[in-house]
Amino acid sequence: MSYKIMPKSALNDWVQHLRQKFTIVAPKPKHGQFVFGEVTDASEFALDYPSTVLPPKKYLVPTQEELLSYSLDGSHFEMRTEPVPTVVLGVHTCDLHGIKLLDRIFSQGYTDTHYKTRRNSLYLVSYECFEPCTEHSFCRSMGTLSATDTFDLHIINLGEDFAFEIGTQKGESLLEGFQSIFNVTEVDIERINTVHQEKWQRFPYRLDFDVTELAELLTNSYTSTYWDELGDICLGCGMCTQVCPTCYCFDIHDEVDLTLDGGHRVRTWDSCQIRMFATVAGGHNFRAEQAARQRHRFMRKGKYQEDAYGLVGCTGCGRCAQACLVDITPVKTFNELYKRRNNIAEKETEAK
Amino acid sequence: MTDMKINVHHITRVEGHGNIVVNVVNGELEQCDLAIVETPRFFEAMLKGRHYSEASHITSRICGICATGHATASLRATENALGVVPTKQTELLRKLAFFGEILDSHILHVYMLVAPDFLGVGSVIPLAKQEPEIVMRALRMKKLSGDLCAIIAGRHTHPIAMTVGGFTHYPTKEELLDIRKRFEAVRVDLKETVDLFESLDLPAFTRETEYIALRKPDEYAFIDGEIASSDGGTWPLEDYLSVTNEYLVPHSSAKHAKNKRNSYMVGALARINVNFDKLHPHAKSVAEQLGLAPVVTNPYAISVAQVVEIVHAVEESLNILDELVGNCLKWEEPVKPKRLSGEGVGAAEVPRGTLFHHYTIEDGVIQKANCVIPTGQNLANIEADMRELVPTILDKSQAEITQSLEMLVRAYDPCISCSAHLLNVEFVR
Amino acid sequence: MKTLTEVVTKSPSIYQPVPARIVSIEELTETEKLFTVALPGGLSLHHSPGQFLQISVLGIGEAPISISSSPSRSYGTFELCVRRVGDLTTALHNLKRGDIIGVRGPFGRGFPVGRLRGKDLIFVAGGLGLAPLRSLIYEVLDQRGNYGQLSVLYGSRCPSDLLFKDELAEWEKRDDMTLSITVDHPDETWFGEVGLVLNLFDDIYPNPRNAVAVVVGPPVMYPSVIERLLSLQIPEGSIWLSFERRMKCGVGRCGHCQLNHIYTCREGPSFSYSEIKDLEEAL
Amino acid sequence: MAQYERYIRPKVAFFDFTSCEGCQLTVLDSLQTSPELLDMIEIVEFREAMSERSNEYQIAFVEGSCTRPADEERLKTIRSTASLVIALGACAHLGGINAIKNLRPLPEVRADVYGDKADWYDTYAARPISAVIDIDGFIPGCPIDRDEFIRVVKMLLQGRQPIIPDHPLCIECKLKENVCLYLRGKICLGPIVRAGCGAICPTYGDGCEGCRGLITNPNLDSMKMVLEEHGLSFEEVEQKLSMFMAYQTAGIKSEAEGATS
Ligand SMILES: Cc1cc2nc3c(=O)[nH]c(=O)nc-3n(C[C@H](O)[C@H](O)[C@H](O)COP(=O)(O)OP(=O)(O)OC[C@H]3O[C@@H](n4cnc5c(N)ncnc54)[C@H](O)[C@@H]3O)c2cc1C
Ligand code: SF4
Ligand code: SF4
Ligand code: SF4
Repeated sequence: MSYKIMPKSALNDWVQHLRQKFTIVAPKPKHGQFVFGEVTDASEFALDYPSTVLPPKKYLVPTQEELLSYSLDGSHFEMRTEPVPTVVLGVHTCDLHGIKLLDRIFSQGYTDTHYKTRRNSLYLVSYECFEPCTEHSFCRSMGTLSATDTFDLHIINLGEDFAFEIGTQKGESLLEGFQSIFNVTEVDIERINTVHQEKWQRFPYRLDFDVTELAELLTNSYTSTYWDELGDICLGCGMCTQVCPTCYCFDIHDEVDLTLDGGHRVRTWDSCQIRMFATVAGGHNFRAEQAARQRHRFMRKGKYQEDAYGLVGCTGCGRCAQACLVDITPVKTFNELYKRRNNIAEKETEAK
Repeated sequence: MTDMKINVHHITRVEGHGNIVVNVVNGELEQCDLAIVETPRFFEAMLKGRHYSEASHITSRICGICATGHATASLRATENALGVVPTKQTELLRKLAFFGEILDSHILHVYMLVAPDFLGVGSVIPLAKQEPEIVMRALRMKKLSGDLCAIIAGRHTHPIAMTVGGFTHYPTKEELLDIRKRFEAVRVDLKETVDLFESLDLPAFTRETEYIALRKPDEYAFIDGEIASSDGGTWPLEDYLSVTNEYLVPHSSAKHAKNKRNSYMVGALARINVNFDKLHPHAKSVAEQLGLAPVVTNPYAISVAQVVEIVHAVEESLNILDELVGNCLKWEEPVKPKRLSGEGVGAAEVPRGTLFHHYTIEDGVIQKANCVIPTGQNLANIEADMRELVPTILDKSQAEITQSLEMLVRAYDPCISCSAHLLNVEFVR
Repeated sequence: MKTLTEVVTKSPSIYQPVPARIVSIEELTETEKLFTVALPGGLSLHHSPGQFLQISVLGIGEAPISISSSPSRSYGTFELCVRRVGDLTTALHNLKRGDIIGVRGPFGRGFPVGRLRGKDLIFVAGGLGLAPLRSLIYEVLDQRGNYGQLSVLYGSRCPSDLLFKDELAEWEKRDDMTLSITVDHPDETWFGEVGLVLNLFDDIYPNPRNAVAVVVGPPVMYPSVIERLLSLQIPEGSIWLSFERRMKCGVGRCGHCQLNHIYTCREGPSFSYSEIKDLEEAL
Repeated sequence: MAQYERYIRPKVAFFDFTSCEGCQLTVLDSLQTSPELLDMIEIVEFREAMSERSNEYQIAFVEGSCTRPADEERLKTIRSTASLVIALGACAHLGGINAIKNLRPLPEVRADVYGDKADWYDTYAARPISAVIDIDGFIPGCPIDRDEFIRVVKMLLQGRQPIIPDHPLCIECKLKENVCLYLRGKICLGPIVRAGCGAICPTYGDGCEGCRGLITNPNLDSMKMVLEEHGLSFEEVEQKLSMFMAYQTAGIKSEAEGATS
C-alpha cells in the first residue's frame, strides 16, 4: 500500500494537469442532487457530495450505446467503441463495489469487448466517505464502506491535504509529472489511520441482521406474501433499477438509416420492472405480476448476483430508496422479511 | 362574364380550414366571403374550472405555429390577474423565445407558403426540386429559430419551460454562446432573403384601412404595451374589448372585429405602419430597400413586412443574447403569485398580429376566459379587400381570379385554427 | 475447418453477426417457413441438437432461433424453421433465396445427447417444438444403433399446421421408430388422433428405468406432460425440457431470459426437470 | 396491421381534423434534419404546406380529433383509400386537449359558447380517430416527437408495424439523469405515462402531463396515492389526469346526455 500527499490547494492545478491527457468527470451539482459530468475546473464539482443520480456505471455501459454499424447487405460491419481516456473523480466506495461486480459480470463467458474497451480507458479515482451520504444509504450494513481494490487512486481527505492511496499503475500515472505531490511522512500515516478509525462510528448499521444471512433470508422468503404487498403499491416505474449501480440488464435493437441502406445496432438500458421485459412471442409473460418483478429484483440484489459472481448485488448506496415514490426500499424490505421470518419461527417454536 | 361562382374549398398553405366563396350575378358581386369552416375548439369553455398553472399549456394548443405566442399572452394575463411581476431576466428570455417564434413563423410563411406563388410552383415540395438552394436556406433559418426556442423553452411548438412568474429551466452559457454564433452567421442568409423578396413583383392593389398594433415608448412592441391605431388613439390593454368589438357572422366559425371603420388590419404590416420608428436600424434600411415606407396600403406587402421583421428579430435577438451572456444568466425561481384571485389581460404581437388573453381567476381556478385572436380581427378586413379587389379583376379568367384571391388570403397568413375559438359573445347580427 | 463460434468470439464484438446466405426457402405451413442457410466459405456450424442461433435481419433486429437440422446432416448448410409471429420473424419471411441474414452462435446447452445413448427415447413435441426436436431425431436416426426405442409424440393445432409433412410421412413408414400425431382441431382430411398430446401417451409403455423423455412445446403444455411422464415413473432427471424466453444477447447478460437465477440462454435452453422443478419462474 | 407490405417511395397524404396543426408543423420541421425524407416518400397531399391534392395514397397520417359527425364521413373515405392509417399526435391518438370539453355536459358547453345560436355549428364530444375508424398505428405526443416520426416512417417503409414504447416515462427520464421532479417539490405523471418523448417535459423542469397516453399496465391507484401524498386534492388529481386523457378517463359520457344534432 503506497501513499502520496497533495495539498488541497493544488486540486485545481492537478485537474488542469490531468486535462492535458484526459477527459475529467466529477460530481456536479444539479437541482439539489449531483450528477457525474465533464468538468474543466475544480470549482465545478464537489468531492464531498451526497450521491449522484446515476452511478458511474454510465461510463461503462452508456445509457445508449452503438454496438455496431453496418450496411444492410451485410458486406460491412464496424464496431465504433472508441472511448476517450477518462478520469472519474470522487467515486464513492459503494460505487467501486458496483463496478467490481460489473467487471466480473462483463468478463465471464464471452467477454463483452465494448465494456472492456471502456473499462480500460477509465481511471477510477475514489474518495473516502466520512459520513453517510444520504438518509437512505446503508453501506455499512452491506460491507461496502471501505475501498480495498478496484480503484486506481483513492483519495482520503486529511483536512489541509489529500492523501492518495495508489491502487494501480494506471493510478500512479495520474500523478506522474505533477509538481505538488509529496511523499508520505509517518505523521501522515497516523492521520490516515485516525481518520479511518473515526469514521466508522458515524455510520449506523441499518439492517437488523448480518449481511451474510441475507441470501438465505431471501431464499426462505421466496413465497412470502410481502411480495404481493409490494406488488400492489409498486408503480412499475423502473426508476429503482435505472439508478442502481449493479443493475445492467439491457435491450438491443436495430436502427435503420432513413435511406434504408445502412443501420446501427444499439444497446440501451432495460428494466426488469416493466411489463414487456419477460414477455415472449405469443404474449406469454414469465413474470406477469409486479409482485414477481419486485421479488426478482430483490432476489438478484440479495442472492442471485452473490451466488453467481461472489459479490452481494446491493451496495447499500440508497439510490433506489431515494428514487422510489412509494418508498419501497431494500432496508425496509429486507428488515420486514427478516421480522416476518422470525415471527414465523417464533410461532413454530411456540407451537412445539 | 356576367355570372361566376368561385368556391375554393379548404384554402391550402394556410393554417386551418377556410373557404373562399364568391358569387357574381350579372356582373354584380353578390357574395364575397371568407368562410371559416374550422371546427370550433371551445378553448374558453375548456379553461373554465382549470387551475391557473395549466392555462398556458392548454392555450398553447390553440395553435401549433403561434404556440409560444399564446403561451406568452396567457402567462401575461395570469400574471396580471395574480399580481406577478416577472424579473428582467424572465422578460429577456421570453422575448428571445418569442423572437424564435416570430422567425420560425415568418420564415415558414414567406418561404414555404408564399414564395411558391411567386415562383410559379404548387408548393415547397416541387420548389425543393426546382430551387433547392432557396429551400435549404429556409430550412436552415427555420432550424436556427427552432433551436433558439428549444434551448430556452424546450421546443417551439408547445413550449415547456415557460411558466407563471418565470422559467423552470435555463439555457447554459455554452448554449447561448453557440446560438449567438449561429445568429451572427445567419446574416448571410438574411441578405439572400431580402434580395429574393426585392426581386418579386407584388400584385398592384391598394386599399387603405385602419392599422392596429401594440405600441411601447422604447421598443418595437411584441409583448405588452398599449393598443395603438393608425387612425389615431391609444388604449390600455384592459380596454381591448372597446377596440376589437367582436361580432359573429353566420358563414364563419370565427369572429370578426371592427374598431373605427368597418374593419381593421393587424399583423406584420400593421405593426410596421404603426411602429416604423421603433424598428432596428438594420431592419429600417431593409424596409427602405424593399420600398416599404409607411403607410403601406397594399395587403400583398404583408409578406415583405414579415421579411423586415425577420431582420429586426435577428438583430434584437443578438442584442438580448449579448445582454444575457454579459450578465451571466442566473437561476431564478419563478415569482410566486401575490394573490390567487383577480382579473387580468395579457397581450402580445404574435406573428399574425395582436393577441389578447383575458382571465378571471378565483382561488387559483379560472372562472372566465376570453381570447381574441389576430386572424379573427383580420377577417372582416380580408373580406373588405376581396370585395374591392374582385370588381377590378373581373375581366380575368376564373382561374386567375381564384389565384389572386387565394394569394390575398394567404398574404394575411391566416391562422384559422386559432381563430375558430368562439367565445361567449353578444351576437350583433 | 473453422467453426462459427470461433469467428464470432474472435470478432471485435460478440454482438457482431456473421453474414450467411439463404440458399433455399420452403413453405411448410401458412405461418412457418424452413430456411436453408449457408455459412460463408469454409465455416462449419458445429452445433449440438437443441442449441440456437441469434438470427439477424439487418436493419430490423435479432431473435433466437433453434437449429432445426442435425449436426450429422449439415454440409456447410443448416436449417431454421421459423414461425411468423412478429417483427423480426415477419421480416425473415419476407426474404428471398440469396438474401443475407446475420448469424451468431451456436449458443446454449442443447439436449443431453450423451445421456440418451442406449436409452429408450420419448420425444414429445407441441407445435413449433418439433423444429428443435427434428435436429435430435435425425441425430438419433443417423446413429440408430446407439439408442434404444424411439417414440415421437407430436401434437399440432390443426392438420394444416403440421410441420415437415413429407418427413412425418417417412418417419411413419420407418419401423425403427414410432410416430403418433394428434391435432386439436381436425378438418375433413384428418383421420388421425384428435385432442391433446397427452392422449398419445395411452399407446406407449416405456420402461421407466431405461427411458428418457425430451419435451419441447409451448409453456402451457409442460405441466400436464411432465405430470404424465412422472406418473409413468420416469425419473425427474430423465425428463428434459427446452424453454423459450426473450433473449437479446444470447451470452447470459441482457437479463431477459432469466428464470430465477438461471440464464436460459447460457445454462439452457434445455434443462432436466430435476434441475428446474423448484424454480417458480420455470414453468 | 394485418399484412406487412414493403413500400418503395409510397404515396403519403396528411390530413387534419380538430387540432392545432402543430404535429404537421413538426413533420415539416423534420425536413430540417432529415431532408432525405422527400426521396423516400412521395407526399401527395399536405394542405397546410402544399396546394397539390390527390385521392390516391397508400399511407395516410391523420392529425386531430373527430369532433363533429361530419368528420366521420371524411375519416371513412381516408380509411377506404389508404392501406395504412396512422394517427398523428395526441388529438388523433387520444382525443387530447380537445376532449377537455367532454368533461362537462355538452349542452352546457354549447350554450355557454354559442348562446342562442347553438344550432349554427355542428359539434359533438371530441374523440380519437380510432373511435371512428380502424387505425394501423399511432404516433403519440402533443406535439409528436420529430425523431419518433422519422422512426415510424422508417418502420413503415420497411413494412413493419411501428413500435412505440410502452414503458413508463421515468425509465427515459432517468436515462437523461434528471433529478426527479418529486424531489424538487413538483409533481409528474411519468410513472404511468408512455415514454418515447425523451422525457422532454421533466428535462425542462415541468412535470409530465400525459400527452402520450397511459402505458398498458398503469398502477393508477398507487399513482393517485402518490399525487395525494404530494398535496393534490382528489379533484386536482382527476384534473391532472384529464389534461390529455379526458376521453380515456371520462369517456364520452357527456355525449349520451347531450344532443349531437
Ligand atoms: C431458445 C429459443 C429458440 C427458439 N427457436 C425458434 C424456432 O426455431 N423457430 C421460431 O420460429 N421461433 C423460435 N423461437 C422464438 C423466437 O425467438 C420468437 O418467436 C421471436 O423472437 C419473435 O421475434 P419477432 O421479432 O418476430 O417478434 P416480436 O416483434 O418480438 O413479437 C413477439 C410477440 O410479442 C408481441 N410483442 C412484441 N412487442 C410488443 C409490445 N411492445 N407490446 C405488446 N406486444 C408485443 C408481438 O405481438 C408478438 O406476438 C425461439 C426462442 C428461443 C428463446
Ligand atoms: S422505483 Fe419504486 S415504484 Fe418504481 S419500479 Fe422501483 S420499486 Fe416500483
Ligand atoms: S439496490 Fe438500491 S441501494 Fe442497493 S445498490 Fe441498487 S440502488 Fe443502491
Ligand atoms: S420527473 Fe417524472 S418522469 Fe422523471 S423520474 Fe420523476 S416521476 Fe419519473
